[in-house]
Amino acid sequence: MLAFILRRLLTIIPTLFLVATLVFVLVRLAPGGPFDAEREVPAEVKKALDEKFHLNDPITTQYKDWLVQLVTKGSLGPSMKYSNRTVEEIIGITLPVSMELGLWAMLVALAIGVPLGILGAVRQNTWKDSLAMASAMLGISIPRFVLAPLLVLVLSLKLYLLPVARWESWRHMVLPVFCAALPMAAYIARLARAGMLEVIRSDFVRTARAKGLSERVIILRHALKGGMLPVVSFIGPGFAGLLVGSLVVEKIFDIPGMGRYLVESVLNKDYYLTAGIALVYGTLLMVSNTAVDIAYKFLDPRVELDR
Amino acid sequence: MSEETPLPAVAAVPDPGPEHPAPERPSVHGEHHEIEKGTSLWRDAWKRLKKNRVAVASAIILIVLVLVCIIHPEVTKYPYDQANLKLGATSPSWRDHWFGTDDYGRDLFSRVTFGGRVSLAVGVIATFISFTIGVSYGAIAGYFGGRIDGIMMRIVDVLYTLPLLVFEILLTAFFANKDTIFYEWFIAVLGIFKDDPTDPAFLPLFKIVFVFGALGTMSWLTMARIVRGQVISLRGQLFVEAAQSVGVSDMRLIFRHLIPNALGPIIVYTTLTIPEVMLTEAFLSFLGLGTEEPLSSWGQLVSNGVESLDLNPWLTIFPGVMLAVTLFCFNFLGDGLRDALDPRIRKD
Amino acid sequence: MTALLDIENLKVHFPVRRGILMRQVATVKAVDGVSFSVDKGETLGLVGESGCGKSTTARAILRLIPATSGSARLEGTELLKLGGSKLRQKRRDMQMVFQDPYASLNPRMTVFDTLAEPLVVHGVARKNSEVEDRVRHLMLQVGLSPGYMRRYPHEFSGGQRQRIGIARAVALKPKLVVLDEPVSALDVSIQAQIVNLLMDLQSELGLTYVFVAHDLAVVRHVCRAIAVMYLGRIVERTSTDKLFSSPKHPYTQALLSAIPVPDPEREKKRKRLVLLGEVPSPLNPPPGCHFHTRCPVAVDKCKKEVPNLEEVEPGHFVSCHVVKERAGLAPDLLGS
Amino acid sequence: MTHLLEVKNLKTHFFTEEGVVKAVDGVSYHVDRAEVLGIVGESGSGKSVSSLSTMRLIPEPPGKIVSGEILFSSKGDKPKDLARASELEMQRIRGNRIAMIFQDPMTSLNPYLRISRQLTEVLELHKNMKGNEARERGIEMLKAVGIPDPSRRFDDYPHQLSGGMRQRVMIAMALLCEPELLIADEPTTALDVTIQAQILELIAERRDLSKVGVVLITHDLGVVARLADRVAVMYAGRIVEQGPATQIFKDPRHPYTVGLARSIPRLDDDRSRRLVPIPGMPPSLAKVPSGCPFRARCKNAMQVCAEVFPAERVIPYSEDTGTFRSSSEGAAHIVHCHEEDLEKVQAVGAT
Repeated sequence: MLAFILRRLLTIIPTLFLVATLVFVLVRLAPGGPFDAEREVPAEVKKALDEKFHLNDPITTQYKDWLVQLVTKGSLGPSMKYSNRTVEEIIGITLPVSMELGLWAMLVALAIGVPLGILGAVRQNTWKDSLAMASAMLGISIPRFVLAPLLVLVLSLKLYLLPVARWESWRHMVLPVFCAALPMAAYIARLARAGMLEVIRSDFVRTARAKGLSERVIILRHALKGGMLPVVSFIGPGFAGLLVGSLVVEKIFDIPGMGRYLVESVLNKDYYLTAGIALVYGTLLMVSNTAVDIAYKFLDPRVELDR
Repeated sequence: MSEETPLPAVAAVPDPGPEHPAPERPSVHGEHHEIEKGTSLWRDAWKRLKKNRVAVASAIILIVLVLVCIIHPEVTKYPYDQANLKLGATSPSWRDHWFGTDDYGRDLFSRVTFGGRVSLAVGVIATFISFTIGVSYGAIAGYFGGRIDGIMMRIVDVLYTLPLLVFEILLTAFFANKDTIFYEWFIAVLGIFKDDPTDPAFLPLFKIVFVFGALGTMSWLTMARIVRGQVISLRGQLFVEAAQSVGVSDMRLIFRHLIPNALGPIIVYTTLTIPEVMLTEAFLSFLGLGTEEPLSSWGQLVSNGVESLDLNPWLTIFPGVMLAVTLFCFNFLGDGLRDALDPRIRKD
Repeated sequence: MTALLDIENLKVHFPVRRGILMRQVATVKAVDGVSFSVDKGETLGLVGESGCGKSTTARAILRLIPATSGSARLEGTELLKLGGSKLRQKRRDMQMVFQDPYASLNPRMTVFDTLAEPLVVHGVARKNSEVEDRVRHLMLQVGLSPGYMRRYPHEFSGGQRQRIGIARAVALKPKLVVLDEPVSALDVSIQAQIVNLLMDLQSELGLTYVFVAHDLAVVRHVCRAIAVMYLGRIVERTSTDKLFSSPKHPYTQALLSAIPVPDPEREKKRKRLVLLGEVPSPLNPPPGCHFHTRCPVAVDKCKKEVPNLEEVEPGHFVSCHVVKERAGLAPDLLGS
Repeated sequence: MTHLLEVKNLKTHFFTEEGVVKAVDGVSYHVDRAEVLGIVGESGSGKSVSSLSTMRLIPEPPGKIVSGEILFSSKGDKPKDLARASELEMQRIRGNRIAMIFQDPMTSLNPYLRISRQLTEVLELHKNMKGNEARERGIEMLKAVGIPDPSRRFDDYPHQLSGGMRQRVMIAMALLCEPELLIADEPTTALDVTIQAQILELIAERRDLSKVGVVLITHDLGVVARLADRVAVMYAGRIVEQGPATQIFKDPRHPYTVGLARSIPRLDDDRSRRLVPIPGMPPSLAKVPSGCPFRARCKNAMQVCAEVFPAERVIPYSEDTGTFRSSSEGAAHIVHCHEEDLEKVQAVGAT
């Protein structure tokens, strides 16, 4: 197990390096710079700014400096738009907000999706199953940026039940978390149902019935573990999906999370901020994928991690 | 269940059996034999699909939607970009503007059908690109196997762990503009059709084309994995070994044996890629990275509509619902195809 | 009479690779030095339990998997060294019938396509009418109505599919046909139909068979000579009559005694040699004689030295250290 | 005398889109204590469905026990009709009074749970045993079925064991609560012959030592001959012949039984003899013909065969066919065939 984690770390590091390089190259190859945007900046000011951020150095030097700073000091460089703030400061403030939104959304998605999927499988081909799966399909097909405004329109603007935007109390959290969670819950419900159906039809569940176990014990003890494997392996890519969710949800609900800064920094050509946020996303994704692999091992004893 | 499960899979096999028990060996110079037509698996699948009412309804809705999006912008008296500032935003009415108008007095119905063209075009073109890359990549890796397969799949694994969306955002934000080589290519191609390809009016078009490409080149990973898995499992199957033992050449093996059998999952996944890609485009447009004015796309229309959600909710509702309905239909159709092409999991 | 097929010291080893670098960590010796020969028009049975390497041997002879070393000659032509187009041409002379009649037919091809393929590939029949005539004839030959030629495999029962598989194998009038458990996936009442068909075709077309099976009763019926395999090696090889009347190797004896006879009275009288334990993993076979871990008569020598396949009586080859000292050991295995 | 299990006129049908599949269509048999009843049949004959019906493990829908009685008398109590028992009552009987072994030991054990868990849960459920007590009993049972080093194997996962070992674990699991009836559905089909011999030996030992009644379902006449005291032959959802094993093998009265015996090669027959196959193939259970389902393959078929399924006919006991294990009442030789002329029946297939 330990060996596996170590080996995974060994592949994560080069991959992260790859991500960092790719991001840096993409950002820097793009024409235009951070300071030739909308309004005209006086030439000398621009020159000073370019100087300050070493934009006139050869690109290889900039890349090298950035990497060295990153590895030695854990520094992601300065932000160009929000002067006087470093990228790690901005991430330090915004990441917890995004994480809070993301984790809650993940929990809500699991809490809705898993029971719905199990219900669908256990009551297969009944109206309960059809209803659960039709709503899951709906959940998958309605984009968050359509769902969110509609919910805001009804719940906030018409019924005045919940606040329209911002991130202050739990009441502010309800709509964004729900909007971020719903498509994922729908996806999880379908996976959970398919996984459970596969297991419920397997020979070993029939064996469990032949032992005289009650339906409840069969589902909970014998079927659940195997049936949830597809859901577990989805959680890794699911984080990537939540990333999309947070970008949209943060924009609509005006939440000061990291996703919004990614979009803004890209539009502003805030090189270091973009690269930093992309790197953080990459790390999160890879760590969650590794965690999922380990969880898989705990659920399915047949899986050999060191293959 | 044991091998004698009397469920439909078994019962469905038409049994030419007991009524005409074959003699152990009929004489070679026997009676005249009427040749009857068999039912191929494709025909079986088609029959199953036709029975699936939701899938058929989805297909019909999609066809109608596509036709409307193709025809309406050509015949309407309110072109999608024709502003009427005096009119301003009006709510939907049966008489004139079915979906109402936006702040500039532009007809929303026209903007939605035109946006539908963009969305559907993205879906189809980007899916085609991802299909081409994914199928050939996966088939090569799966067919040659060994070290080539190892390296190719390791690359896919690494790409999977990257936040591809971030790269999509970066690509479209940084490269969909006038100063890149892509724009030069675009102008070169456009020059064939238009006299003045450098007209800035074509810039939004370029951005959309760029999004097609970017989305296509980003969404082939799963297709590659599916095709590889199919090819590998087919290669291990007895009928392929049987063909080899007969002396069938590699080419014939690929085209007569492997591809026809791998087609089912490929079709299903292609159908499911279309809504996925459309969703991503809509999402990019929503963030302000995709389609630009005066072109419209559903994502961008929603994005604009949200700004005046409390005053003119229809500006959000109509494009949003259109998008949702389209995605819904594609997803159901894909599901129906999966069930029809893979009778084993039909009961799911 | 000369042998049509001559196998000498055939070995098929699979490397076991592990880790990121796919380093070879072990070798599975699936087939480890197998020799036998089959005369023209004869049938040799290759028997053993799952994992003994009998199917691997068959596939290696037909070049469906690569052999590691050894030689396999068909009418004097070395099959293991043929390459590319020469090999494809040679496939005309050697064909295979597979165990699973469900998986061995391409589900997207009609019976006609399946049967026409060998003819077309080898240019035996070119004109459409010619191909159709041949297919028609083939179907009649294996007891299928040609009226079914446009049907797909899923429209047939297991026995009928196996007939299609057999028709494909004999389409090119091969010299050698390897039958890999051709009846074990079929229902008992259908097995006899297929066995009879195979025997009829053999005499009509002068075919030579290698019959791979685990069911000794069927093998006894079909084969003139039998080779018994255990963990990649042949432990006993002789004529069918001798093998059943006086089996010499303790494994053969145990195998025979394990097979039930459909006669309750005889079953009660039979002497049982129930082996302990199970077949060891081919990944890590025991040293010396592979069978010594389960052998009731093993001595110290068996754990160290690999016994050779020696001729203990004319035409009776046994690979056992003990057998020579135990002449005449043949318990009443059949209860007769 | 009451039988341990008596199935009377059982019908189990499956209601599918393609029509009604009559998997079991009026089957009657019984088993006594310390007796092995072999049910022989080809795939699609309904033999597995009949045993799953006894356990009430038919997936419902599409399956349903349409009619009939399944009388089970536990510990000599008054017979209870399992076909009408509640699910709760069945749960108390399954794994406790009646246990079942399945064909494929590779898939019949839960791959996600340790063997210890899968064994002890039976004891917890039916015997109220806990912790160490259940553990010790489980290990004891593993030892009893011949698993070497049972205390170490106890906490393994199924995939760490070979096929034969897994089938032993399955048997141990079935025997934990000392059931009175054991249903073994093709217990050795997936195993090699030398392992099959071990497993059959084990089942015979259990019959003799714990007096368990066994229903052994198989397609292999040899397995039946080795183990069964009585035999029932199934064809297309019906039992066509049943009786003492010696009788069935020595003096078969149904053309199907005769044909089956002739069509299989044996280790002890004349090996130059040509096998005599039964022509044609079994009917699909979705469209079993009227009357006798075997008539399409039967040389003796008469007009009446197409009209009614033959009623049972008892073959009189004859001195020279040897001794019966059970009481003579339980060992009657019954056949369902319109053709009473013995010579004609036995001439089937003899070309």
